[in-house]
Amino acid sequence: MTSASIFLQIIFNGIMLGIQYSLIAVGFSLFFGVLDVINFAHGDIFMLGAFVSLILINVTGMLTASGAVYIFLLILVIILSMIIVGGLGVFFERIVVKPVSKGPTLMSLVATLGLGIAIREAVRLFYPRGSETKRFPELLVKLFPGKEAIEFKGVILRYDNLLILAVGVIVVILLAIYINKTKMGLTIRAVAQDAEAASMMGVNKNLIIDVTFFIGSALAALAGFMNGLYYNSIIFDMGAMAGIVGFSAAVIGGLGNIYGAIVGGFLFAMVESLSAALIPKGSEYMTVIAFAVVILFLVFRPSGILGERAYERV
Amino acid sequence: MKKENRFLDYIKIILVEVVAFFLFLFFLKVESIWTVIVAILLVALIYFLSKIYKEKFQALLEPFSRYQNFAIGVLFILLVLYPIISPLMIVHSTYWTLILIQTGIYIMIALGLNFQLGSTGMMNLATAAFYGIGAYTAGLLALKLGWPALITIPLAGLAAAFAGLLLVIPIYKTKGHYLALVTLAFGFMLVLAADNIEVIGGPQGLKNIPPVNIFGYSFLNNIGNLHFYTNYYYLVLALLGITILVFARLFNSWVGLTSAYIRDDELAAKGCGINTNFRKLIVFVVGNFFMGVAGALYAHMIGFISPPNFQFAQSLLIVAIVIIGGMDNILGVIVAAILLVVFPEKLRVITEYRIFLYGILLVVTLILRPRGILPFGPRKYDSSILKFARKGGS
Amino acid sequence: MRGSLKVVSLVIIILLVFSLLLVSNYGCKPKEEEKKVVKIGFIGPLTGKYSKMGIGGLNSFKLAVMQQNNSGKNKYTYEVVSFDDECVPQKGVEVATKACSDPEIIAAATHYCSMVAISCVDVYHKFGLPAIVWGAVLPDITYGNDYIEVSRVNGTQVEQNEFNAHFMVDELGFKKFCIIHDTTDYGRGHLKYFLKALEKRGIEPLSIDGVTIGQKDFTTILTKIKALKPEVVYFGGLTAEGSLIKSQMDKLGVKAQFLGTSGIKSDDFNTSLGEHAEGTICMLDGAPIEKMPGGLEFKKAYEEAGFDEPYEAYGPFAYCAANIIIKAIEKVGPDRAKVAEEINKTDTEDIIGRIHFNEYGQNDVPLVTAYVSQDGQWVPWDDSLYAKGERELPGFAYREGREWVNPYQGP
Amino acid sequence: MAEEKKTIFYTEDIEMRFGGLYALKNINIKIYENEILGMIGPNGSGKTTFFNVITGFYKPTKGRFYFMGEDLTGKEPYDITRKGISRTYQTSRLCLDLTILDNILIGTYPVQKSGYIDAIFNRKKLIKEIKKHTERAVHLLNIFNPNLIEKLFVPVGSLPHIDRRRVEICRAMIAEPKLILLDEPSAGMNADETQELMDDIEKVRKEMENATIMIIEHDMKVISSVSERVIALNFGQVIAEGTYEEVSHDKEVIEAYLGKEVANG
Repeated sequence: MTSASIFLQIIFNGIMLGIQYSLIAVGFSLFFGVLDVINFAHGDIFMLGAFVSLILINVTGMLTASGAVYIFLLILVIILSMIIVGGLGVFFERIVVKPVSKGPTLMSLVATLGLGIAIREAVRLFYPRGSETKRFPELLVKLFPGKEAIEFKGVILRYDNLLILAVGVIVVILLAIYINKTKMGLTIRAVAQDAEAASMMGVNKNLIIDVTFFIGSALAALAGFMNGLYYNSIIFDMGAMAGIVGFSAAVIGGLGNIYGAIVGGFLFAMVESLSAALIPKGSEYMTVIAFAVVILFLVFRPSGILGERAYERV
Repeated sequence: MKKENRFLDYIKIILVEVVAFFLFLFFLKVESIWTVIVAILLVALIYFLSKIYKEKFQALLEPFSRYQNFAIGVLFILLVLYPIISPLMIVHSTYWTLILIQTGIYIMIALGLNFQLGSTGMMNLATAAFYGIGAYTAGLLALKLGWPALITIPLAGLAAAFAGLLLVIPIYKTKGHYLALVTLAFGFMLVLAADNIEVIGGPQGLKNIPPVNIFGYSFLNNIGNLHFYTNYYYLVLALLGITILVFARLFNSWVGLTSAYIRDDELAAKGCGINTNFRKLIVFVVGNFFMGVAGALYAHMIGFISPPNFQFAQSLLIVAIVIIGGMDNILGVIVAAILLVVFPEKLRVITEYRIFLYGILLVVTLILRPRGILPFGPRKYDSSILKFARKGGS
Repeated sequence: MRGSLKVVSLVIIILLVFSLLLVSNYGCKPKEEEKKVVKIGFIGPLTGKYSKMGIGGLNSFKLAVMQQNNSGKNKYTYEVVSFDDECVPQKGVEVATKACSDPEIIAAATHYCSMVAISCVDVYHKFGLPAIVWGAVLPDITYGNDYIEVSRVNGTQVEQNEFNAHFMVDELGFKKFCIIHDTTDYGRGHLKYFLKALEKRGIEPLSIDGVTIGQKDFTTILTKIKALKPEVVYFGGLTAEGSLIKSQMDKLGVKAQFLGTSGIKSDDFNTSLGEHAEGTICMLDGAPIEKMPGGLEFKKAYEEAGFDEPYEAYGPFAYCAANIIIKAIEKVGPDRAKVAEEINKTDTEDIIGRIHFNEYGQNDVPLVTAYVSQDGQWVPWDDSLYAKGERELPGFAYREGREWVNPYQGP
Repeated sequence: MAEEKKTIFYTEDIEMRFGGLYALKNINIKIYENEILGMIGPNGSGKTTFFNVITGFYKPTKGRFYFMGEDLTGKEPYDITRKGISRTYQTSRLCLDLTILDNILIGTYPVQKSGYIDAIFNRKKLIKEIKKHTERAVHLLNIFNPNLIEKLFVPVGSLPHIDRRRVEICRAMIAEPKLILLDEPSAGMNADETQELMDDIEKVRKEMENATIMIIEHDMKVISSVSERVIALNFGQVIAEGTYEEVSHDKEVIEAYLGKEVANG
């Protein structure tokens, strides 16, 4: 295994992480756009995504199925979990996020942190044996009977990972299309750009907010599902760090900017895995280094990569 | 108000405070989840009564605003008496003394943050880190150089303050959520650094930090039959008193006004001739100083510190204290600190659900009172200004 | 004037409520018969990530106390007071202080997490409360001080890693190690002592990597390790990270034997990994309780007692700690100082084998057992199909460059 | 006649570009000592942008401007304010949660003497200073609306629009600047309020004889009543300058306001 192939492998791993980070970061960016809140509970929504899909897997009993039925159930589980968690996202937005978002910005920050803690603990307490690490079945392996991965020059590209990646990319593209082409998407952007102007144009802000939270949470749920497939183990507090990382990614990209969030997600992941690989003792420091990069970004590009540095209206 | 009411007012003040004090002691005494529930009901009851009998309630509170110093004095006396009274009533008195000391330390940190976040609107998610810098500085100076606490404590403050200067560029270039993230990242980095630098003990942290020792009097001595934590109780009480005085004075001065303007409308502040960035930097440094002092106190008292003591979760607790208490309101911060530090100790009875309820509590408080329990009131500067203004000038 | 009167009356009402509460509070205290009640404490992580270990320990501790109380031949009735240290040092100090500040608590079994234990030893010393550590393995807890109050039933990382290296190198003949450790005190401790043990045998590890608690992705490290082609990947850390590392090893095709410490010997490791756990080796101090006199009874009793959670790796140690404490109190009566001395003299047999406290209060009977994961169970090496040769360790197959067929048959 | 007057402020080809489009294009104007200069122009003609440039909020893409002979181009807003230029804003920028007193006192920042140390250790000095400025604030409020004096400790948020404007004007006046810039004070006010406001501006004049006042308006009535000299702006360029009479009859100005047809017919 040459150093080159190690490098490639690491890049690939970085991409695998990046797609998950991005999907979380998009949520942060969307919410900030429409409601000017940093929803710190978002990381735990991501965790809910993983657990809900695990429940669905057991309920549908898809593990025993096979063939077309299996694939159908798989897709069903993904979509259902996205819908359910998306709904939950809207629910939390209605009862917590929106109400507090009217207060000072930082209030909402703490309120959502509290919400996150509540969700996390609820799972730990009320999910059977909630404090344990949960096994997440390797659903995709079944789709590729026989060989599990393609390997060239020692680089392992597992089919299931490739599939995860593919799904992620497709979803991101769909999102981009939705935001740019559909009426609702455009309104969301309008609100994100300038809430007052949009509301003057007679936009039903509440509807927009609901839709946004639904999309954001659904994406987080998907990320959670991917995370489960990728690591085959999920735990109630997996959302805490994911939330912080997603937030960082969103900020790097420029809050309120969806593409920025995606770029930020990949960037963060790349920095992490590269520093872990290239720097001695890097694995201990990788998060630190990633955060250092974040700081540098904020200092030299304060409004993020793609954040438009608008003139403040005096 | 007429003069002859004065004594009635004094009596009112004393009565209310003494009753509250003993209620609090009962609250600490009773090892049962019911205390929490009763306490909550009680607060709710008082709240509604204050709504129903508005003017009567006002009549009750009015003296407090008029004879503020007297009220504070009485409260201070009660707090001084606490360590002597509590052992007579409470089994775990030492434990509760420790908890109160820690509450005091948290209040000190929270006031530092309140100056940054509440007064000036600068989010700082690295409070625990600066608190840690203070603790480590004190610990190292005491262990490696054998310096006494009288020196290490202020030095710890300065160390934390100047560590804040590392963030000078971010502070100049970023604001709002971006600054929040910078500080958050900074906090993470410091904790991991501490974890990996063997010179300062790495994950083992620092052990056997000598206790505070003033002019040969070791704080490990028991005062009569009172436990040695009593020493620290009084030390923290004193320093906390100073801290509160300092911040109260800053609030009622140009500093407080300038900060408030930067918080509410930075552009307008610039338009009024304020060099906002420089002001913010100073505020940041001053706030961190008190966090550092608090850290030093903790280090000397417990005698053992390690990176886990200073993690993000701690910073969150501090932020929660400031925001739930009500921005830019010292009293609010104190109330919130008691709410978020002492209450959870009570909730230990239901260990499993404690953290869950903590989360719910945060959310509910902020939904019911989005501006915190006690939002800041008008800036009075000084009674003389108040009188002058009441006279309508000239 | 009237206003104040109203308020006064209100206040009085409130006071009544509280005093009532107090009365009720004392009223509900169980009325004891002539036998004197002695309180003994248990401290461990009852909430949070490691709550399973803590609760497992607490249950075992309670079980011992129950048995002693029911045995009927004791002078005192024992009452367990449990405290939650959340595996957070600061909380640990608080609850330790709480336990100490209750004069009725004579002794306690304390702490699963090394970081918490090390930060609390001073407290026990200051207050003179005899504390027997039942789970934390950091050597300094006992060896780092000469406090008479602090002692420990379970072994330390020193013995554990010495045996670990001995078992892997001298008995199974592995030579090429890659080491991963978490960056906490616990992980670094394991690193330190395992390195020492390897050094003794003239072995230099191929690589050493630190990982942080809560880290999820280890593919990068493992990719590097894979290139080094080790025979064994040693992980000094706890289940949460350990299980992730193992599953990612398999995914990346790192063909090496996975070796853990006591940190991963939890049922959690097996349940969360399923067939991927198969063939993993870990260590635990003490003898396998099935082998010990009374061990099986303990197991049976534990099941009968109807606890929902398993007793986990360190349950038996908590059980022993309770027995030691109670024995001491029975002998010298409920007096902290005397009890502390008595505990220090301990030299007895219990379900984990012989227990003898040296001058540091450390159980110096170097009894460590190797376990291997077999069909989702941790099986003592000697009883395992692997030792019998009916199954082959992945490490052996890989060493000879063969593919390894997972013999997992499910629990 | 204007020639005899002393110029305290002038600009050299100020240009302000946002991306592609010009908000201001080679503006060359003079402000003479203690005159009341009016600046008119339809919405989006660049009036406010001009203020933002000369108060340092925007950095001009080209050109320079001088105050009392000193080049202030590229200076930060707070520096410029300290030089003695203070302003009000089109959408009033007061801190609504803060009291009236606070919102006026902040205007004294450039002349405040006591800092942290005095605030903590030397209260006497501080209080004396605060008292001095408070007296001044009360004096100013007295001029505009005496009823506000009882409300010194009331949050500004509870005040009607015109009173907020007044507080803002007080804030701009209290530091006794040499040049006061009023950015569309009549914005969002009804007829009578506008009337009151014109009187207020007269009061400002009386209160500070030796101060220079520049006022932006698109409401001609206000301009006509208060200003001695008028500059008309359109599409970021000066299209007319002179007395109100001259400017208001200028063809381009009428076009700009009422559109070509009217101007021709």
